[in-house]
Amino acid sequence: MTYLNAIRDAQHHLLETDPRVFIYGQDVGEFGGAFKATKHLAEQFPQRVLDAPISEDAMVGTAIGAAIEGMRPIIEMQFADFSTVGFNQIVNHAGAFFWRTDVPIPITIRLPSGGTSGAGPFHSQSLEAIYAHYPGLVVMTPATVEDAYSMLIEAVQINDPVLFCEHKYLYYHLKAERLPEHSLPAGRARVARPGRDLTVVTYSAMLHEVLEAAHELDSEGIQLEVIDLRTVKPIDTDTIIASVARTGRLLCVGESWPWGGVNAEVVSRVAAEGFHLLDAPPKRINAQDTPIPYHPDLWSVHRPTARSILMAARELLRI
Amino acid sequence: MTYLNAIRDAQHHLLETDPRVFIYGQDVGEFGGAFKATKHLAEQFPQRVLDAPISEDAMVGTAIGAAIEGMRPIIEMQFADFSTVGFNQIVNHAGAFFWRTDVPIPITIRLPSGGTSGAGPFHSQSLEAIYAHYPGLVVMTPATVEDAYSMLIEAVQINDPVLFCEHKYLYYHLKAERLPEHSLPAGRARVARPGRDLTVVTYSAMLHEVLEAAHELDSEGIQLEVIDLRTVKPIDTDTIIASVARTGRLLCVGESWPWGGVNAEVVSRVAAEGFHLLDAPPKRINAQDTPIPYHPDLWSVHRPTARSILMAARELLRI
Amino acid sequence: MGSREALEETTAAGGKTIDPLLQAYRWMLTARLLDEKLATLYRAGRIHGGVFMGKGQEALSVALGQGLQVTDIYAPLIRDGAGRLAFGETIHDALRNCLGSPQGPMRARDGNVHRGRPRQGYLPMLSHLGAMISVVGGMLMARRIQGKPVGVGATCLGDGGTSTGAFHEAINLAAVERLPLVLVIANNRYAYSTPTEKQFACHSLTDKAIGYGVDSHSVDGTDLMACRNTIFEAIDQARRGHGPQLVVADLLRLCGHGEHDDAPYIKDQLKASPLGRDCLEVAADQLLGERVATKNQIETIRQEIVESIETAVAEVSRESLPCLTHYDWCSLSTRRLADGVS
Amino acid sequence: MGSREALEETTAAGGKTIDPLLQAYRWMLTARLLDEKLATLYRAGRIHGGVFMGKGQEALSVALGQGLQVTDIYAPLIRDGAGRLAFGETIHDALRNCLGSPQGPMRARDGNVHRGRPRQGYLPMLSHLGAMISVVGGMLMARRIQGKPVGVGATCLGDGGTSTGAFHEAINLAAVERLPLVLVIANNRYAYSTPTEKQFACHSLTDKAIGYGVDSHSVDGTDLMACRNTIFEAIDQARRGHGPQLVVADLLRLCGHGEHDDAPYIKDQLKASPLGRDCLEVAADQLLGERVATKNQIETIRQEIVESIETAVAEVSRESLPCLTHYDWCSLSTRRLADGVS
Ligand SMILES: Cc1ncc(C[n+]2csc(CCOP(=O)(O)OP(=O)(O)O)c2C)c(N)n1
Ligand SMILES: Cc1ncc(C[n+]2csc(CCOP(=O)(O)OP(=O)(O)O)c2C)c(N)n1
Ligand SMILES: [Mg+2]
Ligand SMILES: [Mg+2]
Repeated sequence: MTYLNAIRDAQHHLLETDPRVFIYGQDVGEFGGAFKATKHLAEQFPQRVLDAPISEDAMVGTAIGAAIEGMRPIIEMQFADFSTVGFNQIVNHAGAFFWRTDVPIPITIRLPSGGTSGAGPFHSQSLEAIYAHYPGLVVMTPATVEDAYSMLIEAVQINDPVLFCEHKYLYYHLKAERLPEHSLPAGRARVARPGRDLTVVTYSAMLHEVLEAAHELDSEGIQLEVIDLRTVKPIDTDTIIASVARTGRLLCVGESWPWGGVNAEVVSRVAAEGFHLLDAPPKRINAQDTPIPYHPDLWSVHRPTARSILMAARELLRI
Repeated sequence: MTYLNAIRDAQHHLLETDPRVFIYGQDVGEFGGAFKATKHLAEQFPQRVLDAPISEDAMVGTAIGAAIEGMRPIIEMQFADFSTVGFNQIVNHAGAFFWRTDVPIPITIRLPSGGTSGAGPFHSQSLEAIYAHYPGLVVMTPATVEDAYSMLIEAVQINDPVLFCEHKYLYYHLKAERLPEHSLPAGRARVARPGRDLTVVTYSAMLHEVLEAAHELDSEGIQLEVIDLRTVKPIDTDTIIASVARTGRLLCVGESWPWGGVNAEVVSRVAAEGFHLLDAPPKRINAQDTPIPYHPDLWSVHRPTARSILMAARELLRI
Repeated sequence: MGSREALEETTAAGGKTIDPLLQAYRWMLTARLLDEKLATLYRAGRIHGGVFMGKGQEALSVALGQGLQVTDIYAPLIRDGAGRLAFGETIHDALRNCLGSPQGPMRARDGNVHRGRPRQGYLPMLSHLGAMISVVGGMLMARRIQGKPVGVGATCLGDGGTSTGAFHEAINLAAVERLPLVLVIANNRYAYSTPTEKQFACHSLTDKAIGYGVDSHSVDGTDLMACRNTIFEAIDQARRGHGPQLVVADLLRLCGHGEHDDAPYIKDQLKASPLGRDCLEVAADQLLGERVATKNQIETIRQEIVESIETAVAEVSRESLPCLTHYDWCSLSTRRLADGVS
Repeated sequence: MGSREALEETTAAGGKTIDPLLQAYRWMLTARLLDEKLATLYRAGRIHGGVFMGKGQEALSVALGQGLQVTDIYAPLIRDGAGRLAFGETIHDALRNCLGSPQGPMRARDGNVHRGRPRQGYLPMLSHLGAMISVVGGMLMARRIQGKPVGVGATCLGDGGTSTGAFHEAINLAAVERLPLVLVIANNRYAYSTPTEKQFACHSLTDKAIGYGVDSHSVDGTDLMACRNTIFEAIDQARRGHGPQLVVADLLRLCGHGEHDDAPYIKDQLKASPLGRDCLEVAADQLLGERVATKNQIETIRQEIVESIETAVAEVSRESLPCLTHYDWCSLSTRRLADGVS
């Protein structure tokens, strides 16, 4: 079971069990989606898996309208990067509707996110921070096959707009034996690996870089405690603070751009609420503050890697 | 000389001294703009102050093209909130162009920003954090009449895309005797008021709420050191850290939403680079995490005010 | 499910049936007088932000509100006070939204023309022009998927709004899906200060319909009877499965963009042209011509309306202010997922 | 300032003049063979990300590239390999961009079809469909403001791209400003897997021109001579001040969306229809029919091209990799304003 199949299966499950669910997006129908995340779904649910024109703004508007009428639409953006065209409907219409009218908007927008080799500046972006800044939106960033499955199901069940940031690099790279029977609820972070020396907070594909670094440091007798945020809005501050209370040190790792964003928010919370728990200054690692490069070699050093995480962790432990 | 007039005069100066400058936006021509920031300019520079259709995406695209041909366009958004419709061109096209092609894009996008009484959810937004998160953009947030003037001139002279977040509340409320002859360069923060007890970092309209609080606390013998960021990307970390080194305490005040953004970025930098300078946990105050309310009473408690800043400062000093 | 017209006949005050044309006129006049009242309240500092009026657009607006059924969908725009009343909005709700009453449809959170009751198929506009069209389309698509009666979805746009990408994407999508959407464009010659020649270059806005493969209708927006005929026809076509209907009405904005704007840019020549006719006067003449009402009756109606507006202002003014202590700053319906809210 | 055609005649290899039709064919064939080479490199793992090919679109593409002058503006799209060559791009640059050479036009920062040299009026596409049109418009507006010769700005879009708000806003703006814009729409029947009936509902895409008040032209996109005639005419009209020109070409995508896609969704019926003709074969027949070249000459040309592509691949493969130590991660030209960069 790959991360991608988990997303497909979650949608299958949702279509099968909830008549309010339908999927709308470019090429999601007969073709099964650019990444095959809706493969065979149109055959089984012909009126509920629908091809959209290349109109991201209208696609999201359509979903909002359908939600008002009691449906639970899933919108697939072909790439997260193209959601910038539907931006206004997402942040201003979907995000503000419940607060303005008391009518909830249960839509899920799937954003195939993050970098892959050779994808370049406009097929690689991680936009979780952009959407998390606006009120009224829930932002999920599943890092495991199990979460890809259970969180997508939860996203659709949630009564509010959810931006579901699924990572394209994990689509095929990540596999699991079976799908989960139980899972943490949205809004709860997970201690992906316990450790006593340093808390590393991360999410999405970066979890695996962090785990790789943790594994390597383990052989040096250094124990990282790794926290997978799972949702970046809301952020589960309690789990983070509890970990920092144990380790006294904080490193935040994210694939998105450095200015603002998840890392800044996590560091700010820990600095405010867990100041006296910290034995050393908190540290952040992000991608470079440039567009995401096309060349595989450039790409591989643009974003954080196990290697750069390892170096940062060592440095932080030296203080 | 009001803040608004300073913006008008800066544009007049630019049109007069630089033939590469032109202004493009809805109703900016004969009518002089929704806020009269381009009053009489079309009369004096008839081919260079042009009315645009209601097409924010195409307006920004037009500016990008003109910049490629050597012009220095100023785009007026009627309200910052409507820039969400031109979002893709701003962040993906303008922001990434120089890095991709080595051809700079000197455009200035004026965003009438921030809340005023009765303006409601879609005529009140502060989007500096959204634009600052993307690479390739400079984000200015002038808080004074002098800066409104000199920074707008500098914005247009800068070879890169500048988001010029001018605050609508300051348009008429803020007055100065005369325009400045010298001013700090972009990227440099200003100590707006020296003090020894607590560093308050802020920008745009919130500067004046902070100064009011500082004034009030002064009579209690408490001295706030107030820093006006002026540009929020880049952030002048040095000036902030130097101040925290003197005061040992940090409060960040911003009108935008709480998740991420300028405050989170400032706190994170101070926590990382000035950790041992801090005698108490850093603190942030923002607007509530909801759309900006219409009712004047709700609006007045949605964003930080002198009163809430004062309370936060007192609390921080008690630690 | 009866049409609003049928409804009116049975529900008119005192059980008396009231002629639909006269009812239209009553709503138009109510909208006009309510706008004037709002302008006064704005100038008196009792309304913050802005007041946007429908002067000159009442005939067009009321026709759409009146042509829809209660189960239809309606997403009006800035200048649709008359249509809102016809679709069922009360004077009280309109006032509440402008005065910021927590009892209003948007509970003082959003204001002025941004009001609606989505559960009743009546949508509050987003400020961003063009944004409502796809939402109405989505509601229609949902009903179709659900296998429910779909009804008609109607929404409005200005000449300026046709320049938005949102308009294009939404009407194109509606055309592809052949949705029963009625899109009424009020070509009132200006978008704020911008004249149509800086907004589009087609000969007539109805030409846009050809580019989308949808039906179009054009009508003199100053003429109530013409508006009713044309718009009822468009609604009927949509209801009978002919896909989206684009209605373009020619008229002139007889006021500023908002109450703050005295609109010096509107050309005298246009004001003096047939476009500059006041639709309210045209409608009154039609009432008299059709012998639906007498001058006296019209005058009585006016007085009744003035009185009901005054009463409503007095009542709404007594409604409570938002309570600021423990105000609910939660932007999610799922409270446990609200970040930093307890 | 001579046209590209005149230029060709004097600069053709060996000083010999070369017939423009033959030159068009040469570029078409080069584009086709280069695409095939890229596909091979992709399958061999030497190109990451994707390869997007112009198979079936070479005639249309080359006509536009060939019709433009060196001082004109050209913003091609995904399937415009032939037009790029005609506009002056070298095989080396195309390869560099796909193989990620730092000597390429985008210096390995952007890749595959996202390449251009803006200083030479040749724009690199943004992925977001429709985004280039307003940028070309802005370049034309700038030249007009500057009082310089404006020239013509040309750009391309697919049938799917017409559904974007960006397309609408930009062509409408160009129409209002009466800019000398040529917009070529390749209606190749599919947007990725999505057929045109799910993309628009108008009878012909030329109908859209009516809605914008611009001229339109339609052409058989499989026919090189027809494409040259029609597109040259459109360019000429734009140059002579007739405002934006919309050219709609009918054809079929003869490949997958990208090299990864074997396009099972393309209907056999379409493949068997006149739309499914291979424009390269049609062009070869035209060359023979016009007695511009013999079969032998065409074969010689093919061999020359194959050789020059092989040479270019060998040369570009030897170019250096991006140097990762001290790589310049600065996204601003004003270095002192770059946040966190020293
Ligand atoms: C996307 C967007 N851009 C700008 C505005 C600001 N704005 C509000 S109303 C208006 C003019 C609208 O003109 P028109 O569509 O003709 O409607 P009218 O006011 O004439 O009824 C503008 C530019 C907006 N609301 N939305
Ligand atoms: C705004 C936007 N949405 C989605 C995409 C993803 N995408 C890339 S190409 C494509 C299909 C384009 O079809 P068409 O315009 O007909 O061009 P063709 O591929 O047929 O040449 C899509 C959906 C995109 N590039 N931009
Ligand atoms: Mg108008
Ligand atoms: Mg196509």
